[in-house]
Order: sequence, then structure tokens, then C-alpha cells
Amino acid sequence: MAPVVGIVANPVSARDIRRVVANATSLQIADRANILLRVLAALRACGVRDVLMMPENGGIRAHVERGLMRARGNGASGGQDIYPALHTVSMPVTGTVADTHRATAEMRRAGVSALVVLGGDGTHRAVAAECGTVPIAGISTGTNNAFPEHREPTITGLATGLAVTGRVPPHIAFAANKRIDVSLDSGATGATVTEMALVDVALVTERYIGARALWRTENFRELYVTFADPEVIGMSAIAGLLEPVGRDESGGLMVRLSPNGDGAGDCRRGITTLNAPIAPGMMARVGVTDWRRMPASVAFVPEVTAGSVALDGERELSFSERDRLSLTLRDDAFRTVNVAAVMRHAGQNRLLTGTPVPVAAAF
Amino acid sequence: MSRKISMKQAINEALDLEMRRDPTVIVMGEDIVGGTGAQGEDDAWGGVLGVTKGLYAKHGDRLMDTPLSESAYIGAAVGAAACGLRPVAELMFLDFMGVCFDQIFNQAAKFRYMFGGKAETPVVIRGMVGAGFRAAAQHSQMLTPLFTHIPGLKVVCPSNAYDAKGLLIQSIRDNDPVIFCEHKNLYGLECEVPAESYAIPFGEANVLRDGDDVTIVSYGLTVHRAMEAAATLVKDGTEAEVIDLRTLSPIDWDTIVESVERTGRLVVVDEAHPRCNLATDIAAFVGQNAFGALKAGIQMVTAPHTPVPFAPSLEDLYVPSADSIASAVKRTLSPKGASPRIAA
Amino acid sequence: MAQNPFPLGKDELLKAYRTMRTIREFEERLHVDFAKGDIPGFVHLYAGEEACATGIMMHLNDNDRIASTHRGHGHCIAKGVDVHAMMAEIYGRSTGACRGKGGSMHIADLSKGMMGANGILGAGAPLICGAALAAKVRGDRGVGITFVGDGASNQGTFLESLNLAAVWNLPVVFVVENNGYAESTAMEWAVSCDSYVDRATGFGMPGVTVDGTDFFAVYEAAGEIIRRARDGGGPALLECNMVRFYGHFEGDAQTYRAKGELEAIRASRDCLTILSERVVEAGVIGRDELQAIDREVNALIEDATRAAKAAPLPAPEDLLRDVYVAY
Amino acid sequence: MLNERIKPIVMPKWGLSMSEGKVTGWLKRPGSTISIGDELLEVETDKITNVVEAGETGVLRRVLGEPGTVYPVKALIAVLADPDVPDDDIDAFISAYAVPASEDDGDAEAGPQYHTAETPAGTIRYAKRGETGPTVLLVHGFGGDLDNWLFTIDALAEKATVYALDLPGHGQSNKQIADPSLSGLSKAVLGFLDAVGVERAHFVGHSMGGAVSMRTALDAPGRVASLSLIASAGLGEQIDHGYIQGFVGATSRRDLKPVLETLFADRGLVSRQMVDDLLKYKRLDGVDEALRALSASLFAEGRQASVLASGIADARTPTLVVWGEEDRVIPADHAQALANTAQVAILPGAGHMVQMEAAGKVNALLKDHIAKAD
Repeated sequence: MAPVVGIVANPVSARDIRRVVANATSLQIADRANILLRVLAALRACGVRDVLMMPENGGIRAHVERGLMRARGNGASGGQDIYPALHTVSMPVTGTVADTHRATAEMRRAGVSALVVLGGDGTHRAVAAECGTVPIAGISTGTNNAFPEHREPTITGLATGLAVTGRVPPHIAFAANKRIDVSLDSGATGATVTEMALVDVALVTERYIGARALWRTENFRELYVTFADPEVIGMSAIAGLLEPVGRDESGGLMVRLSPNGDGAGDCRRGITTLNAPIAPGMMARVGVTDWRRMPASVAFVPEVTAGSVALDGERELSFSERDRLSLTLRDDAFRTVNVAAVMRHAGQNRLLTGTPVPVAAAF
Repeated sequence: MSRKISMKQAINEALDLEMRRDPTVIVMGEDIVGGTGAQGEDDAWGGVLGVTKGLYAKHGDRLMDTPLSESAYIGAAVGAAACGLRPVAELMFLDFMGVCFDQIFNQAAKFRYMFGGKAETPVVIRGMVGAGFRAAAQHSQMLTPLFTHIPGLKVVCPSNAYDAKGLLIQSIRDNDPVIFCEHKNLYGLECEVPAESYAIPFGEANVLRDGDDVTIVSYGLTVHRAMEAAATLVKDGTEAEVIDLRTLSPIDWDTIVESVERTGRLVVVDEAHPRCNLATDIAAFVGQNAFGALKAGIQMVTAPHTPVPFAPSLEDLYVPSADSIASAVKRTLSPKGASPRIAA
Repeated sequence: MAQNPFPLGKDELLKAYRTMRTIREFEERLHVDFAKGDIPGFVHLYAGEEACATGIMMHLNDNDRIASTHRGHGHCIAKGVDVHAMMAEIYGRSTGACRGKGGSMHIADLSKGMMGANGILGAGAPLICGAALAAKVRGDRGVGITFVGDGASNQGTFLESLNLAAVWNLPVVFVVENNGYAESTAMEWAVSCDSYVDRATGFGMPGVTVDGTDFFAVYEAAGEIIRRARDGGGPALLECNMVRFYGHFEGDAQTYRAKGELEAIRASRDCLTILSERVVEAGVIGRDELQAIDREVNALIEDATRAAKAAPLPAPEDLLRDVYVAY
Repeated sequence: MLNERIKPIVMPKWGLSMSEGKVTGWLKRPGSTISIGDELLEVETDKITNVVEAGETGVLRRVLGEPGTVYPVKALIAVLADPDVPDDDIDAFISAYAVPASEDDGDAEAGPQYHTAETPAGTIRYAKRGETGPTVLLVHGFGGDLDNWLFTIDALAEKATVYALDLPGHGQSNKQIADPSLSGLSKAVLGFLDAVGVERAHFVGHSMGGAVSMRTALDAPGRVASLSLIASAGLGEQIDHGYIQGFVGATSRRDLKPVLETLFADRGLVSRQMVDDLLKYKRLDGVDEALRALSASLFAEGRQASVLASGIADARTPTLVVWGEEDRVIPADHAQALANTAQVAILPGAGHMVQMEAAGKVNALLKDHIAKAD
């Protein structure tokens, strides 16, 4: 049976206040649809014939279907379908993150071989929460995109197609990823809320969710990252500019931040300031108290007693003195398609030539 | 000091004087400065026919070129008026009213009434009207009846430079929305105009010529045709009284009725299309209020019920002529004048 | 009391709650009285959308102007228009905000910067460009906010205004109140590019989408956008995704809605509940304090309704008044 | 073919802007014997209709001006000659007569017909006629301007240097009146004389201008050689309040025309152009405020605030008082206030604008008075 690829494309990512405060990207719906069509063409070229897609009312699907219809109509494909057949998960649309959760779970149950995700860190986090062992191929269409790598989506589609059709061995095709689990025990109700982050957990003193985005550095207190990459934007950059930690290393980094980021720092307490790209187009001075490695599978209890928890750059939970918060980093938490490795392999083994050299022959 | 200037200069001068007098007066429109954002000269056009030429040098950013976007900038002028400015928005050709009429008739005209007398909308929409410019059907209309139909709008149509200046100044100072109709074929016409500021009150027709035999009522370009007709009628011993309405809303009913009560005969000349226009309006009013004074049926001389044609030979037939006005006067004087005729 | 974690002080939070509660109570009361046949004409209720008007208007003063829509009661109340005058207006009384000559769809109070509800969809956008232009000419740091529904955002006036505001760099905020329905037609069907942010982007201004049922989300985003406009940063668009608890107008059977839709949004997306839970949970405001406000608001609306019904009708001569400044 | 015994009657030029006039009717038949001052015909201009008086004696030998016909200024409209001048000579004279080129056409190009002077009271417009003889200053009344002296200025200029000014708030002078009292206006007039370098002048004042002239005679007697008070204010309390209010309040021709008619004994003299010109003046920015300030200061509640008669009687300034018998604005019997000290002339058939309605007689009185007083 030919593999089926699932697609989760979030129509509402990249719409938050950072458009106003930091000139962040706002990828148009039509462009998201065009990205999807490019991915679909690449998947079909690798032999993927069926794709299962999350329903949404934001317009992506409508644009994509228009594109498929035009391709069938204009005969450019010479009678050959250049796109896979598109199926939609049967589920109601709420226009919230719950759609992503549910669609991912349904696709996993339907046995998809991989999940192509269009969105920012938030969308990827929602998929990762439900995808189990199904590998993710991430495409950045959000604002703070620390998790999905920036790459032409055709290549991502190609790599995914090569990976799921078995033309690249799994140990090359797929990579393990880390995450941080957040557990919040409510002092009021006794209930426990669990959440997760793919890249970073930031604890800030604002105790309301509001417009979700993080951009007021004076409120930053503690930062936990799965990897610390000086090449990405956002919270991870703060850590990455202090002590880089790779995606493939075990464990992450924990940084304590201070409100006095603007030079008036309290030297006695060993505060330094860091000039970091905390959001697209937004360089800010952040007061840094100290940092240390965050080993895997060890629960951290923060010093901050009240505030909000921002997961991958967006405030999601608020907590008070009565609540108990703990954070634990997990290695090998979920899988992604290792696009770079797949493409390198494809090249080395001439997988896309007319008569492909057998995989084994390359070794 | 009085001197001879054209109607175009008079309008320019009125804008200049009012902008000098009142810092809340702003002027906006398509190409009223001209060349904004382009590489060439500042003040490249001063309006498509140069009416606002030179004002940019005197008043700078209070003259604003707009995008070709009548609905937005006419609406913005209305909104700014409701917020304390006195905007003068040029709607190049009033034929373009179609794309922004909502902002005028549903918004500007209604604010005072609809908001219980608690809003003022001192906006002036000025632009060109009228045929004879070889500009064809969409740049030549006399749409004044559309405007007079709407309560809350004031409608002004000057026939000469002196009136244009005084009426435009009054329009800017007036606290109601005013549609200021400039007949493009009168722009070059000169007359004595004081250099100083002056305002001509609304609702006062100008009696251009006294006469006891017949009353000719008109406005805009056709006032001049009526005067020509009156001059030729003198040879037959007919003295026509010629009334220039100047403002169509409000309209000076008293002057019309008083004149008709004396002359007993009425010819109404209107460059607008014949159905439901100023001519029918005035004829009906006089018929209702001064029927006893009439010695003959009222004659209406209007444009035909057609779009404005392009071919110069046809357009020349379109606008009421001095001859057609004189003929209409003669009809009121002949015994048959009282019998009904069907207008073209 | 716990430390206040919110971006507003307690008094401001109470004010926001009172405003939202007043709008809700006002609309619920109209819903009941309209069904009784007490109210002439037709009314469009804002219930369910209170967080949007309130979250935005908390940032404005009387010098800032708003242009509203046919669904304008909430905007009026949040902008400070007197509730008694509004109710009397809806009843067509001489004591009304417009002396009984405007009605529900035309309530205005220019002294409060409320430039009128508007029966013409999309018409407020050019008007607010003018208001913003006036503020810019005067240099008084005023801003203009225009509200438009998801449906009316298709009007040429709205799109032209986005362009004009961008070209003139006006201090305007275009607020799209997306309740999902253009009268009865789904927004998804009627809006071709599917995203208001995309539309804003196309006109060269930033667009932001927020959860319009979350007072804090609206408040925070609006604050940044309004501050940017005040500082000369130019126009922006704010899309508030929200829900409408009643029909397009009163008497609308809402047969276009999915089964269970209304019940679901009332249960999970009631902005008043979301706000009050949030502030009570944080320990900033006691439930009893909110209940006290509820009682006061209830009394206010009751009094406004009683006063409106008892108020005199306009005099016959008012028919001819205020067409022009004089004559 | 100049024959000094043949005297042409030509279309007169009344005022600077007149270029043509219409003969409306002859008051003398051909063959009549004419004396100086006889009313010959009526001429209508776009501003006013008036009578042309004879300036010479003789028999009206030919009447050329057809009633109802418009002639340019200086066109030959009649011929006076003694009875013994042969008809052939007269015909020859007529056929040889050429309308002199209008001197004003040249003047208009050469320089302005009106002048302006910068004074402490603002810009003052004035006209100056004549180069010789005593200096005369013409001061118009409330709401008037220097054109009120249309029929006066050129006649006096034959033997005098005549200035006529627009008072502040009037005509084309500055419309702001700093001090809307008689003293204020008087100071403005003196400021004007300073600006044009005139130390002393014979003051001819009409109506309010008469009161301004009297005020000046009292405050600066050295600068007033004589007073000619025409229908003057300042000689009694009475004034037609309706006229003042009507004039100030009128904004339309319909309102203004009846008001202006009270100025003349012959209401028909109020032409369309006169009304239009006044409306044009009244519409100018600042005029309404100026007129209201003046009327409040000088004529509040329908009474004249200042009566200067006794002061003038004591001052012994040579004074002429002229009144139209049918004056409906200020009663002619106010002239009696100076009956003991001044020459008083009450002219029949004329109203408040007596210098226009009986121009010939008034001009003769003025010339005589100024000549005697100088």
C-alpha cells in the first residue's frame, strides 16, 4: 500500500501583534496555498498518491483545490496527475488549536507515514503533542520559527516523499527531537494541566494571556530551551547567544533573566545584559542573571511564583503562588524528517536519476 | 480694489482667501496639486484645468492630492468636516458623483437631522458641470437636480466670476454640506471682482435684467443664453426680466414669484435633463402659488432627455440656445402660448 | 487580595467589566422588549461581542473618534454615550441622543467622539479617515477607529479607505469585527482572500488577528496598535474573531447556523464569563464585587427603559427641524 | 470749423467709471431759450439717473440725442446757439464734431483713477481732482463712499484741488474701525490729510461726514478752513432709525432697495446698479461689523449721540448748511440749529442725497462758499 502523507496547514498563524510591534512576516493565505501545492507536487513526484489534510475555514484548502482543478483543466500535466489525491479529515472546524490536535490524532489513527506541517512554532507544538511516532516535516509559515527550519517547501516535500516511500533508510530519514513538558498543579482546584514546548518555555511576570506574543523583555524571568541556536529568532536565541546547544545533543539550557536589562544592571548580583533578537525585527537588551545546562528527565521547579508560561513564544498558561509548576526536558520525544540528511543521501545515491542506483550500491 | 478676473481665478482667489482666514480650511482632490510623489515639478497641475494652481506654494500641505479614490476621499472630507475642519473637496467632474454619492447623500446630508441637530458638516464638494466642452456623456452632465432632491444639501451654481468668489466663500463658511457646481465653459469668463473677501448669502437670486413682459429664470451657463435672448427680444419690444438663481438649494422662490406676478409669463431654462429638474420644479411651484398671475402657459427650455453626445455638431444642439429661449418667450407671448406643448 | 497580574488596575478592570455588563444588559433588555413589540423599527444586537468594543475603547478619550456600524450599541456604550439617551433614542423619544430622529442605527454623540452608528455598511471607514485627518491637521494626537463587520469589509469604501489611510499615513485603526456572518452569509464564502490580515498587508499596513472574546487579547493588541497610530506610525488593521449571540437583527430565526452552534458559543465563548472567571481566579476582584456591579447595571437599564417609555415623543414641528443650519 | 457762438451739449461724465449714458427724455423742446442751470434732459447711467443742467445760455437749436439711445461720454447730444447763428453753420458744426478721445482711456493705462494712502487708521482710498486753488476735502456719510460725490467732485475741481476719501469701514478703505466714534473718524481724516500732505482744507461733509467735519473743526480748528454741511448729522438728535437699521441689516436687493429709496426725493433714482454696488460693498468682509459698530456708537436707539451745533456756532468757522427739503433720514429743520451763524440753503425737490439730486445748485453753493471762505 502506498504511503499516505498528512498535512496540517494552519491558516491563522502569523497573525499576532508582532506584525505591529516588530514588522513580522505575514504570509498570505494564497502563498500558504502555493507552498502546499509545491509540497504536493514534490510528494507526487516521489510516488505519494494520497494526502490527508486538516479541514479549515481560513481559505487554504479552497485555494489548493482551485490549484488542483486548474492543473487538471489546463492539460499541462499531459493527462498525468501531477498532484496526489487530496482527502480531508472528517471533523468539525472550530478555528482554534483544537482543530490541529484533533486532525493530528485522526491522521495518526489513519496511519499516515509523515505529517507535513505549515505553521509556526505554535502549530508544530500542537502537532507534536498528538503525533506520537509519526515524523513531522515542518515548514515555517509563522512568526517565531525556531523549530521548523527555513527551506524551500518543495525540498521539504521531496525529502518527505523520499523518506515515506522507503527510498531513504529510516535511520537517515528521521531524527529524534527534544521537548519540555510543563506540568501545572492548580492550588485552587487540585487539577493538573500538562503542556509542552518544542523549543522554549519562558516564564514571565505578566499573569494574563492577552495577545499571547512575548515582546516585553522587562517581564522575562526564566527561560528553558531544548536547543540553544544562535541562528534562530526568539527565546532560543537568548540561550544560543550565551551557550549554544544543538538539536541533537541531550538536554537543554536554563537561563535566569532579570528585569534590569537596560544597563542599569545590578552588578553586585552579577547581572549582565544581552542584546538579542527576541522577535523578528526586534533587538532587545535582556538582563541575564545566570544560566546552566538543563539535563533530560530532571524536573525543574522555577523560582518565579506567579506569572505566565509562554510556550514557544506564546503565553499559554498563567499561574499564581498557590499553583505548583514543574518543567522536565525529554530527549527523543518525537521524530522529524531530517530533510538535510535525506537530500544529501538522495544526491549521493542519485535517487532521482532515470535508473536509480540501488541504495545498497552506494555503500 | 476691483479688477477683471476670470471665474477660474475667482475660485482660486476664494480658496486662497479662506485658507488664509481660517486654518481649518483644507483643500483636497485628485491632482489639485499635481505630481505628488512624481519626479517632476511641485504643483505640476494645480487641478486638471488649473483652478487650484499656485495655492500649494501659499498653503503647502493644506492642499492635498488624493488617490483616484473618490469614495474614500470624499468620505474623508465629510468625516473631517464632522470633526471640526472645513474641507473643500474637488470632485474633478461632478459626473464622478456616482462612485461617492453615498458619502454625500447618506452621510453628509443627513448628519445634522439624523443626529438631532447635534452635528455640523461644513464640507464643500466642488467640481465641474455642464456640456459644451466636447467631453462626452460622462464628463458633461448638469446633475443639479440629483442634488436639489436631497434635503440637507445646499446646491450652488454661479454664472460669473463675481458670484463664484462670493458664493464659494459663503459655501466654505456655511455649516452645511454644499455642492458647488462650476460650469466648465464659464471658467474663462471675466468680470469685475473685488480683491477682498466677500460672501454672497445663499437663497438670493440675482435679477440681471429688469423687464415687465416675461420672466426668464435660469442658472449657470444658460443665464448668458437667456441674456442674449433678452437682448434680441428688445427689437420686438419685449422686455424680459432675467433671474439668475445662483443657489438652487436654497432657492429664492420670492424673487421668482414676485417677478412672475408682475410679468405674468415664465420661461425656465435648465441645462439639466427635462424630467424632474429645476425647470419642472420651478414651473410646478409657480403653477401652484402664482397661477392667477399667469397670462400664458409656462415654458421650459432644457437639454433633451438624452446623454450628452460627443459629436460637436450634436452637442451644440444639446445645450439650450439663445434662439430656443427666445422662441419659448415668443410662445408665451402668442395667443397660443397658453396651449400645452409637449417638450422634446 | 493577590497582587494584580493584569495590565490594568483594579478600578480599570471594574470599569471594563461594568462596560461589558452594561452592553450585555442593554442588549438583553432590547431583545426582550423588542419581542414584546415595544420598540419601533429594527435593532441589531451586540451581545456576545462586548470584549471587542470595551477592550479597544479603554484606550480612547473623548478626543478620539470612532465610526460605528449598524450594530453600534456596544460601541456607543463603551465610548461613553449616555445609556438613558440611547434607550430613549431607540424608543424614538425627544430625550433621545438624536432627539428621536436617528434611532438604533444612527445613535451618535460627537461630544464623546462617537461619530454615529451607520446604516450604510462600510460607510464609516472613509469618515474615520477624515476624522483622523482632522486630528493630524490639528496635531492633537487623536486617533480614529472604524468598526466594520466581516461582511462590510468587502465594500469598496472600506478597501479604498485602507489605501487612503496608508497613502496619507493617517492615525486610523480599522477594526474588523468578525462574527463569522455577513447577515446570514458565511464569512468564509463571502471574503475572497480569506484573511483580513492579508488584505491589510496588501495595502501596506500591518494586520493583527486576536481572539475577540478575550478582553485582554483585544485590550493588549489594540493598545499597541493605537499607540503606534498616535505616535505617527500610521494605520493598522485589527481583526477580532468573535461571536454574535443573537441574529443579524431581532426577529432573525438564524436558520443558517449549524445545530448546537449557539449553545456551544454561549457555553464556551462568552466574553463576559471569560473575563470574570479570569479576574476572580486571579484573586483581584471578588465575585461579590462583580455581582454588585451586575445589580447596579440592572437597575440602570431598568431605569433607562422606564424613563424612555415615559419620555415625550418629538414635537410635530421637529419633523422640519435641523435639516439645515437655518432656513 | 470752430464757431465760438455754437455751444455743444454733450453726454456728461459722472464719476470715474461712467463711459456711456442713455438719454431718457428731454425736458426742453427745440427752440427753447435756455438759461444757466435750466434742466435740459435726463440721462440714465448704470449707476444713477439724473438731470443734465445747462451750463451756458442760448437757444436749443438742435436736439440730437434720441430718447432711449445710449451715447458715449462726450458724444454730441444737442447744440445751443444764439438765434442769429445760421442753420448751415450749425449743420456744419455738427457734421464736423468728433467725440474727443476719452481721456480716461489713456489715464486708465497711465495710472490708477483712485489712489490709496497708508494712514494710522489703515489704508484709505481716495480720489484727487484739480491742481489749483484752495484744497477741498469731501467726506461722505454713513455707508457711503467717495462716489457719493459723483456730481460734485469734477465741478469743484474746476477751481480747486479736491480730495474725496473713503472713510475707514467704507468704500475700498480698510474695513476695520479702531475707534467707531466721531473723534475716531475725525482722527482718521486728519491722518489721511497728513498722509497726503494737506495742512488745511475746506471740509464738505455729507450726513455723518458732516458730523465728522464738525468734530474736526472743533478739535483741530487750524486744519478746517470752512465747513459745508450737507444734510449733516450732528445738528440735532433726530434720525430715521428705520433707515439705519434697514441699511445695516439688509442682505438682499429686495431688502435694500426700499431702504435706499428713503435717501431720495425721487425714488426712481435708485437704480439696479446702485443697489447692486451697495450690496457688493456690504458683502465685503468687515463691513457689517464696521457699520454695526458705527451705528451703535453714533445712532444707538435711533438718536444721534452727538449734537455739535452750539460748539460750531461758537467756533465761528465759516459754515454753509445745505439740506434737501424732502430729506427723510435727517429732517431739514435741523438746519435751523445753525441759522444764526451759517448760510443755510434748503433745496426743494431733493432728499437726503441732495448733492446728487440737486447737484447743480449744491455745486454752485459750494463753489461760492469756498471761494468766499478761502
